[in-house]
Amino acid sequence: MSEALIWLVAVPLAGALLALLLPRFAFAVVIATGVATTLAAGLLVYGVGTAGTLHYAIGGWSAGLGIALRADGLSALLVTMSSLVLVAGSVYARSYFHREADQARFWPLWLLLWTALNALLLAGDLFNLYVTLELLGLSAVTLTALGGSAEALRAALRYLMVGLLGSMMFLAGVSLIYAGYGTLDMAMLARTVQAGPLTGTALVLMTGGLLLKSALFPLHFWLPPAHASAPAPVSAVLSALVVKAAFYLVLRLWLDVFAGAVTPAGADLLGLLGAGAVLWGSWRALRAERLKLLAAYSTVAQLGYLFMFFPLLQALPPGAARDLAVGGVILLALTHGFAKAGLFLAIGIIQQRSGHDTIRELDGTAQRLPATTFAIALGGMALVGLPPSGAFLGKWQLLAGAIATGQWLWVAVTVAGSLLAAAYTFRVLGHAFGHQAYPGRPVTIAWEEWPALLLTATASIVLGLAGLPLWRLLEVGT
Amino acid sequence: MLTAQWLYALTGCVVMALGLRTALLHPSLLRRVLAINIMGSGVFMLLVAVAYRGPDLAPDPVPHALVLTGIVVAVSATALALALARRLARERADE
Amino acid sequence: MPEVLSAVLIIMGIAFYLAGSVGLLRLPDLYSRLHALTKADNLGLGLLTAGLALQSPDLFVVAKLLLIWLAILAASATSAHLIARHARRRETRPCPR
Amino acid sequence: MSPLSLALFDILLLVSIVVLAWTALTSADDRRSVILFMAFGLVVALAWARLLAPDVALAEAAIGAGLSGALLLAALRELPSAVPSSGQALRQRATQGTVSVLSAALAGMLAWILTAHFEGPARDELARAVATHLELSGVSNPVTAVLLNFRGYDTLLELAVLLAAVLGILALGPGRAAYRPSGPIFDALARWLTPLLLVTAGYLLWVGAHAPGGAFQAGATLAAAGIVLRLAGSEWIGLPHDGAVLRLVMAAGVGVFLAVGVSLLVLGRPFLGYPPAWAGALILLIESAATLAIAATLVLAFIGGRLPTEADRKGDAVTAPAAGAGANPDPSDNGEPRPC
Repeated sequence: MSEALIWLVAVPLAGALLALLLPRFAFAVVIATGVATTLAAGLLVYGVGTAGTLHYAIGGWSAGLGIALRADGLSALLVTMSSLVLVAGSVYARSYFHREADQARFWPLWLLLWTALNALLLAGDLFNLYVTLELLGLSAVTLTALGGSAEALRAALRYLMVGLLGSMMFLAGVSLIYAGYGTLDMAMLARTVQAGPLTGTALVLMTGGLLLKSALFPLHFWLPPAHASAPAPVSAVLSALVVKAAFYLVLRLWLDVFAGAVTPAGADLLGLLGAGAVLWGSWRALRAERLKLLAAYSTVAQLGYLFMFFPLLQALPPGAARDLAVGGVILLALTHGFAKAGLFLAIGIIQQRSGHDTIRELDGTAQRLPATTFAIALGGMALVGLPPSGAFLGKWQLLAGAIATGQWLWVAVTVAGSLLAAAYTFRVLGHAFGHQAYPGRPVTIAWEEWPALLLTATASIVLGLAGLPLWRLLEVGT
Repeated sequence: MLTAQWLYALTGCVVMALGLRTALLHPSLLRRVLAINIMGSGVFMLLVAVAYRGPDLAPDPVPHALVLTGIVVAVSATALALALARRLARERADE
Repeated sequence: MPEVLSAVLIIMGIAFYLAGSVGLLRLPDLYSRLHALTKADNLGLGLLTAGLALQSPDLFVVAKLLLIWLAILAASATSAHLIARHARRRETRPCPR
Repeated sequence: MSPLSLALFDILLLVSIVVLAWTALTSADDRRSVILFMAFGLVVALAWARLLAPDVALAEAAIGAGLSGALLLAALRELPSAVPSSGQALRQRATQGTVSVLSAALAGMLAWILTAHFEGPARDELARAVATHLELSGVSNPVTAVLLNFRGYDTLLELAVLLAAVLGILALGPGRAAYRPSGPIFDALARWLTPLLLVTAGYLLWVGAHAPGGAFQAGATLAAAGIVLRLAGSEWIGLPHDGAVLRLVMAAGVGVFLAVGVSLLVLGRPFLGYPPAWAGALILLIESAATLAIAATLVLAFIGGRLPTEADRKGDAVTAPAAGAGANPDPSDNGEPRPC
């Protein structure tokens, strides 16, 4: 069972090599990888659900000497989400890139990104995390640059520099930890960690690096240009998974590895920055002129909600209420992942069909591309947090936790953010449904439109209804 | 306490901070890339100093291996950054 | 006795390095700076090599030292040539005396 | 060496490191800055040797100072040097102050923590574990044991990082055109330096099992041979012309490593869990493939893209009129004889 962990890294990596060596069969390789990875992820979820946290010692060496992989409910769910999002993205990318040369460049890097995501989510070793962060960063940057425009190149370069700075800070923190504790294994560290200046500084350095990478306000400046100028399937994965991977690491470090060393003041700071992100990101999304930019700013805002959970988790005593809050943040992250990925794919379709993504000129889109417009509506519903989306449950927990601990500021920000999200969603839909006589017949292109539709439907319906079993899974490990 | 270990670790911190400062502030991209490399050298120096056990004892090999990995990752990132910048400069020249 | 000879050689080598560095900093134009640098360095390194060779435990080490010296000689001579040629192609004039 | 002279050496070395770092970072001229950076790398390599880290010293000299320096130098004349606009000066001064203070505070904080930390005993558990298990690792150089066996998974992913970078570089378009032939003297040097570098690379690869060296140092040395050839005016410097073969070489490092890992997994052992009797041979196999892949990757990084085609060269002629090593289109080069 625990061998599923290593297969989740080995299979996409092998896929990347095959796609590089046999460009003609690249898509077949990607689909095979997708099927295998999704099955392995399913096995992982089942294994974690029945047997609890899974470990895999690479090379058979004991933890500490060798590198361990580890999966609990949180990582199993995120791995499953990445697999599903990446499969949907792959199906869509097949029709997005028309030229064969573009496809040949795209697939190996796409699969390397896939490898990096799985390796990061399953890593149990701090230095290994640094390597996976770099693999993730470099492949994400290159995929962004495949957009090809000067704008995309500029955004990719800035993304790379920010990412490098972030990983260097992370590495500095890791070095400090090695100096202090003589180990890099996260489980061993969690058992021995003590609050103190060394641990505190290391945590600040690592968290700082990760916040840069997860684009938390006010460090978000690099995200909108990168996510708005990358090719659509890449934007989907960047927004849904790559920034979330950095958030996952912050969560892992704060809740798990360094739980004994975090302070309420630190958690409050993260919460405040998150609140700033919600307000600023939603406001900029409302003012955006292009759909992709709107989606990118909305990512900034949605990440803000995730960080607003930190002060609650810090204030809530261990027990049922705190477990519910943990479940809430993860459900929110999952919902946003599915919804935003679907949204970017849908925007990509609109952009390719009508040659632009200017919001003011969307009139008639609903008649022309009904399925895609529906996907945007479903995605928007999940971003606002209407029932039965997963975000509804997530935000509910956020509000419940904030009220229970008397932190009213988070309540106000959540309500304001949701209203703003409703405003920008309806602004888009208002234009899309705008009356304009459209002479042609509605188009439905199955392979292009289904992925977006399925992803947004998962976010807005399935996750909400499947909340309960997911909750149970999360009790493992966290 | 080993004085040498302490001296080298401190120098590592200084070099890292100098690199960080320039990486954040300098207007030239080339210099920022270079600064991140220097910052990396500072971090590596901290690691190698931590591994040092004095002139007569074998040092801890684990940080050495980590630094080797770090050096290769740094050169990969440097190469990619410079290639991106070069392509961007070409796009600008075409405009 | 070999120790003393070795020390003398090494000190002479260092003196040549010093002269080369002073030349690099003080001489007026690129050509004379190059001249000072390469001549002094090659000779300085040769003396250092000789001094270290006298101290080395076996011939294998001596051979390695010799190889290093030869490689650096070739590299520094070639790079001095390239730099000087580049400067001449860009028509950088030597300074008048 | 006596403790006093060693301490003097340390202080001299550390002062040069800080001064070189500072001047490389703050020099007004990018070119000077890159050259100072290379000097910085070499002095840092000395520091690694001083701290008994010869493996790192070799890698730093070859990769950190050598190849990174070569990459930066090659990029130098293609990148516009940014000039800050005067309108932002005031805001910049405020930012500069803040960032400088924060960086200094970080350095001070770290220094304080480390001073307190080094008072205590060193954390030796992991070093001891490595020493205890060294016999099972198949090699006797502990650094190679950590890199290729105990923490081999890191190295596998690191080779994937290298692959991602080179795929990115290749996707960005054509590389630089070949340099102008450099004349008989450099040719003569290249003619005997190249074989020497090839032999050295082979030696470093082989010796890595029991002494300082290994795939990364060997790969960097091999790449250096390619760069020397390229500087001598050769265009494709021995890399395979066939795209498929080239891709095979690039993928070889990760490929062989992964194939070994997965085969062991299929045979019922842990991923990358070499049987001790086979470990030495498997590590050598992996390192050989990795050497080739690393060298190819680094050389491609130096070329800066795929091999330029005829069409690219025409485009290049417009943007970069003279692409020779010595024919740098210097902005100050206006045809007038330059003063001394």
